[in-house]
Amino acid sequence: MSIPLSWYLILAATLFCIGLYGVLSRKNAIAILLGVELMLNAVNVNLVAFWRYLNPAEMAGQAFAVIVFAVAAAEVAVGLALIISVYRRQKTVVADEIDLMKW
Amino acid sequence: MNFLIWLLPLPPLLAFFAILLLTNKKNALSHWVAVGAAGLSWLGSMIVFIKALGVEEFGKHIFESSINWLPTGADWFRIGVQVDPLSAVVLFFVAWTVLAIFVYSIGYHNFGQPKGDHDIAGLQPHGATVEEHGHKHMVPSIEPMYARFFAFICLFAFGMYTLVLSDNLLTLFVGWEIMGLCSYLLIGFWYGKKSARDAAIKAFMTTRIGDVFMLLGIAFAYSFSGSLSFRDIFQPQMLQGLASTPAFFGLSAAGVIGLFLFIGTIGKSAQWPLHVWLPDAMEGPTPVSAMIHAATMVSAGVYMVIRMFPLLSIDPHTMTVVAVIGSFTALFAATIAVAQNDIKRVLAYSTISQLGFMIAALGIHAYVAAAFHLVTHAFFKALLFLGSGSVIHGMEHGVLHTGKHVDAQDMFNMGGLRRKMPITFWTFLIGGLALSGFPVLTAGFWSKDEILAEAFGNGHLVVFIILAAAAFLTAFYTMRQITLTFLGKARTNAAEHASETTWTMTIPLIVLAVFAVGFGWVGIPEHFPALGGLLPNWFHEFVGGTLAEQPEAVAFSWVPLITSLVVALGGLFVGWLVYRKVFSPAEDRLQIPLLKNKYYFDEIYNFLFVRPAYWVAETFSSLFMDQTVIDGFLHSLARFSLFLGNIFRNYFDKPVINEFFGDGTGNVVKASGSSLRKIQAGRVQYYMVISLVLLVIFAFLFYFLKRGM
Amino acid sequence: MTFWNNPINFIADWLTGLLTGWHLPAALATILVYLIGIIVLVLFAMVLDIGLVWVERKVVARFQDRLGPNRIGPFGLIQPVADIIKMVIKEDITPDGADKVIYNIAPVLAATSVILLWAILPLASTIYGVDLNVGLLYIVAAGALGTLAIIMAGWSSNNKYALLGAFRMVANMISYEVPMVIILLVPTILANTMSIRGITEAQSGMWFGILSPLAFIIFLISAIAELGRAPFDLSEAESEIVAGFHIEYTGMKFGWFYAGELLHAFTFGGFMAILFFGGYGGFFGLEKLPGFTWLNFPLVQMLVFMAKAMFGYWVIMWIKYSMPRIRIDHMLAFNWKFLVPLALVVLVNTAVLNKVLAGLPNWGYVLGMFGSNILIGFVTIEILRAFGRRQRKLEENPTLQAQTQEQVS
Amino acid sequence: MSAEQILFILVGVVILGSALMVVTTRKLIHAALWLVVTLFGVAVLFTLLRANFLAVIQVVVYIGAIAILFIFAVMLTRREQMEKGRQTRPNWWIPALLGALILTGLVVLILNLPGAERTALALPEGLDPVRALGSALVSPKAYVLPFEVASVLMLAALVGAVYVATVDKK
Repeated sequence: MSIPLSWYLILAATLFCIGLYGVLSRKNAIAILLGVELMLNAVNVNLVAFWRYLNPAEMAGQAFAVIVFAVAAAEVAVGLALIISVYRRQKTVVADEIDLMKW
Repeated sequence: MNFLIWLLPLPPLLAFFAILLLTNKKNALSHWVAVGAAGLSWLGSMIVFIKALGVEEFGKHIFESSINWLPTGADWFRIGVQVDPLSAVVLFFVAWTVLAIFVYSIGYHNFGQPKGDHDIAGLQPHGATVEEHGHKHMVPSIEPMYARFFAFICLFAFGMYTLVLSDNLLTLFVGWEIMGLCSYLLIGFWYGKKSARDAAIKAFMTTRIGDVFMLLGIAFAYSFSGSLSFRDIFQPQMLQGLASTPAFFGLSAAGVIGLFLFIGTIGKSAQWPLHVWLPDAMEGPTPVSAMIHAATMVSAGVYMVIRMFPLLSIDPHTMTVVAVIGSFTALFAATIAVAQNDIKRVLAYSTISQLGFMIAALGIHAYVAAAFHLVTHAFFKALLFLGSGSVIHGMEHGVLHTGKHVDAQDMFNMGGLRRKMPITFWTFLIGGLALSGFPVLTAGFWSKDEILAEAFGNGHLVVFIILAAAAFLTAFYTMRQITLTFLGKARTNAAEHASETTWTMTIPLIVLAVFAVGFGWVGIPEHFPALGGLLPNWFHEFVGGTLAEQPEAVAFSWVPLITSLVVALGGLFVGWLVYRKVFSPAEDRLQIPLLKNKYYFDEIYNFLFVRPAYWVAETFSSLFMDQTVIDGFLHSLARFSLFLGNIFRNYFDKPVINEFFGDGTGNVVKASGSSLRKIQAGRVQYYMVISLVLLVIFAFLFYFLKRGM
Repeated sequence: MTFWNNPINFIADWLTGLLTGWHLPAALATILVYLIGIIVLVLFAMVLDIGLVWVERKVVARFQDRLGPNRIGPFGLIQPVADIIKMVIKEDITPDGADKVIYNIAPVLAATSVILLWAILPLASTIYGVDLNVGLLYIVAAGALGTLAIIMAGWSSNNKYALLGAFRMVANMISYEVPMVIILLVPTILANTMSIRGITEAQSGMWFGILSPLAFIIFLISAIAELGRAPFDLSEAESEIVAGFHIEYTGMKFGWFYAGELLHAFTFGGFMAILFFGGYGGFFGLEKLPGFTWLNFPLVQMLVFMAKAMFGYWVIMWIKYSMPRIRIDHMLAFNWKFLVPLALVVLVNTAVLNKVLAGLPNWGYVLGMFGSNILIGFVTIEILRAFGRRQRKLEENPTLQAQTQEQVS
Repeated sequence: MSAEQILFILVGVVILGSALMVVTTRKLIHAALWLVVTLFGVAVLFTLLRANFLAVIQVVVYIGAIAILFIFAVMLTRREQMEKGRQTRPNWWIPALLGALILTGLVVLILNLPGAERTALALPEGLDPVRALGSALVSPKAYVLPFEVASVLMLAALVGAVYVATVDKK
């Protein structure tokens, strides 16, 4: 085990920022969700890395990673259902065109 | 073993919930659940009882187990179960009678019959029209709330088992109150009838008086002794301590507690002066709930007094009160019973009278005799009630058949039923003979004889004479009932067309009849001429073992024996002699208004308590207190508020709040909203970018601010 | 440690010794030996696969009252080789408009997802790839890769039938993954571990298939659905969508799908043997008696395991060739409305009884588990019967049907 | 550089490369498949961190369910086989700049973090991570409450997703 903790953290940070870029720049709502998944994965990498490097006897990091899994699955299910529902009504999945709540 | 005891009350409770929540649409399933639950409890009770028989000196080695239940500061309030000889025999008769009632109810509520033509929930079934062989005729119809009835009696059985198995006053009281609730529900089962509603409320209110005192007694007991467990209270030091602690009115703590608990029993077991609810309770589904009240629930009151005997017997004043109330009730109720025409009311008053016997027996320290009479009475009174239900049911069949309405419960409408309903007749006869104490054969003779013997042998002559008179009257009205109902010729068409009831009703009768005869043989006194010593006096040894000191059997004497022979046989003979030729109420010379109207107790209570309560409520509380004093105060308060409100409204609210704050805020929001609306573009990512930019700016700001500091 | 007791480690040690003897660094030697091991394992699986082609064709022929391959070689044993040669030399077509990269990766991924399973398949107590502490979940994970392969194949073919077939297949696999995961927890509870070897060892006294026959049946059904074999083969229903997701594949690319499916079926036969019938062991304690210690030898164990796995494979074939295909809505309804609830009941039952019966002697534990399963099965069948009776009544009686629908609406 | 570091760098390159493909590739299906590669890489990272259970769960949940869902959703929400036109918003450089800024900030923070250079601790003797995680998730002294809340969330999401995505039959 000779990998320093910072490597994991930097990898996670980079992954997070790539995901962020995806969320902010893609037009397609599904692609935005893809970006969100990347960000959540970055979080998970951090959680597990901290578990391993700081306190492997306490399962906090892994337990929270499991909960992040659950939240991610729920988020994707509801998000995609919403997108499909919107697509049926508006015939579009471009986030900018879904502006029902506009003034 | 102890685990099994814990489980005993459970099946009926589970059945109650199962029926109420799951199966109440399915009649057959409901009664199977109920009977199955009763059967399970019965089986468990029999196992416990037989195990108990096998234990040497069971009174010293009882089954008991308890758990921590309620934290009370540093200590725990423990609840638990126990089976000692007394509760074992009570458990025995409770299990049998409960099972019998459950099976009987199936037939009584006309299971298997068609739905009624006009039946509605809350009223008695009125019968259904059936076409058979081309012509229509009426048959009894099934009870509309069939499943509900079984649910209620299941809860009732749960209450009874809980009460019997409790090892402390609190859970005993819980079972007691559950039964109170159930009796309310069952008396008012046909809530469509006004009389049933009133009877239910009356029963509930009357027993409530007793229950409040009982709760007071329990609270006293707890505050004086720090425990409610029977075992703790009956410790010799504890009893001595209670007896020597003065309370008030010159009574000792033991006396006060005992008296209060005894008032609870007066309510529950319908003793004078709280006896008025029991006859009215006959409004319930005829024999079954009546039987529950009369044979089972009222026994609970006596059971409680017997259970608390060690505490009661410490104080002589309490014992005197107990003896007086008991013997007075015994005679008093017997005289009323003589003049009643309703078949069930006779039995109701007879129950009150017999309970008086038990209470009186207890009052003269005849512990075993009271318990013995409790058990035998439960069997033969259950038998009588179920028999009367069977009679009524047969009569109703006749009424439906003839189509002419007559009161199916009035004995003067019956007569000659012995040929129509032979099983019912023979079992009813056995029950009746047991009730009047027919010598040697029946259980009632042995138990009643023991009470009389104890009264005479211990020198309570007054009690002895009163009870002997009551016993005479008992035999008399029993024979009157049998003669009017079964003997002679039919007095109405309905009686002529009565028919025997179904097997679900007759089988319980037969089973109970066996006990009504046989159960007396376990308690034959040892020195009884000829028969004594053939069988050991098992009951005395067994139940007597409950007490710390085994009570001595009373010495044999001819006087009470002859007395009881004379009163029983004499009463029966006189009853037959008088009523074999009476055909209508007018010919009955005992229809004295005083007796007929139950000594005007209902009217007296109405005048003394009910009317004043109404008067106070209407005149004092409503008119004076509410409408004059309180309303007046409120009105003036309101006027003052109105005045203040006007001032605030005109000089503060309108100018300051409305114009300045209200409209001003609105205008500002409107203005800023119309200028900010352009930001809300409806584009998610746009919002995100804005918030992120702000986040980055603030993050850098804070970071550098922190470094700078 | 002799060769007979631990053949794999014996050879591995020997090879490592040889390589380090050639002055290779120890780490590199270890990696090389591992690599060789992996290649040998994969080769073993693939050669077995060739044999399975023959078995499958012979068995289906017998089911259909035919002889099956019998020309090439004794009993037609060389037939699979001929098949392979035919496939390799056929034209390799990539359709127009196909997404080429994905199109080519898909068959490889499909075969890989199966071969990955072999990594954790213990052939004998000392012959296995790895002993993962999450072995059971690994099975599901490898299955997930298979799903991915199918949807990739279906999408990249640029063909409606292929896409439809892929959709059906994926719906099928994802749905039946749920009861499978639930029911995999039953052996986990019984063995108190998720490791495949641990589960095998835990069955040395008593098979889990006897402790929980219902779990086995549910596993069998969901495994068949996971394989996409009949009666769950609507993803390649010839009469509707020609051949499903592999409609456009030709030559050896199709061969990968085909080989993958056969090996998958056999592998699941193996997992059935491991999870419910003791795997390479499970002799009910017989191997501890004197005179029977030869049962512990790895090669014997391997034979036993192969025989059990082959039997499981045969059961899957048996079902495949004697059942009609199920309509997709029925299939999904069967899963969600019947299999998942039943699996949950069985799981809860096992978990509760496992604690409740823990104090009992061994026979009581077995009887309780088995009895409760039989009871649940009986109740299930009764419920199904009542339901079926009501359905039939409704169908026979149109007016009643109309009434019920009115009530519903 | 040890073998493990080399492995980490390889995996990291794969993860970041495929992640970049996820956010830049034009075909959405390809983006979803690149996401699978990223997720697989993260699973490998988990194994490197000795979190076997999470690695397998990552494959089961993310690849087996979430990625498949994405592919389904992509297929269900379009009318042509291939996407036309640009897939990024016109002002794509603003998010890129923001991302770069945040990344820089984070990297600076991480490098200044005390103990950032520490290496992994040895796993405690006799610790079975799967068993420990299992009991941590259901132990009232640990995480049973968040775990249950997460399961309720899942249920709500399940029902909600079905409700939202169902076609009205009327």
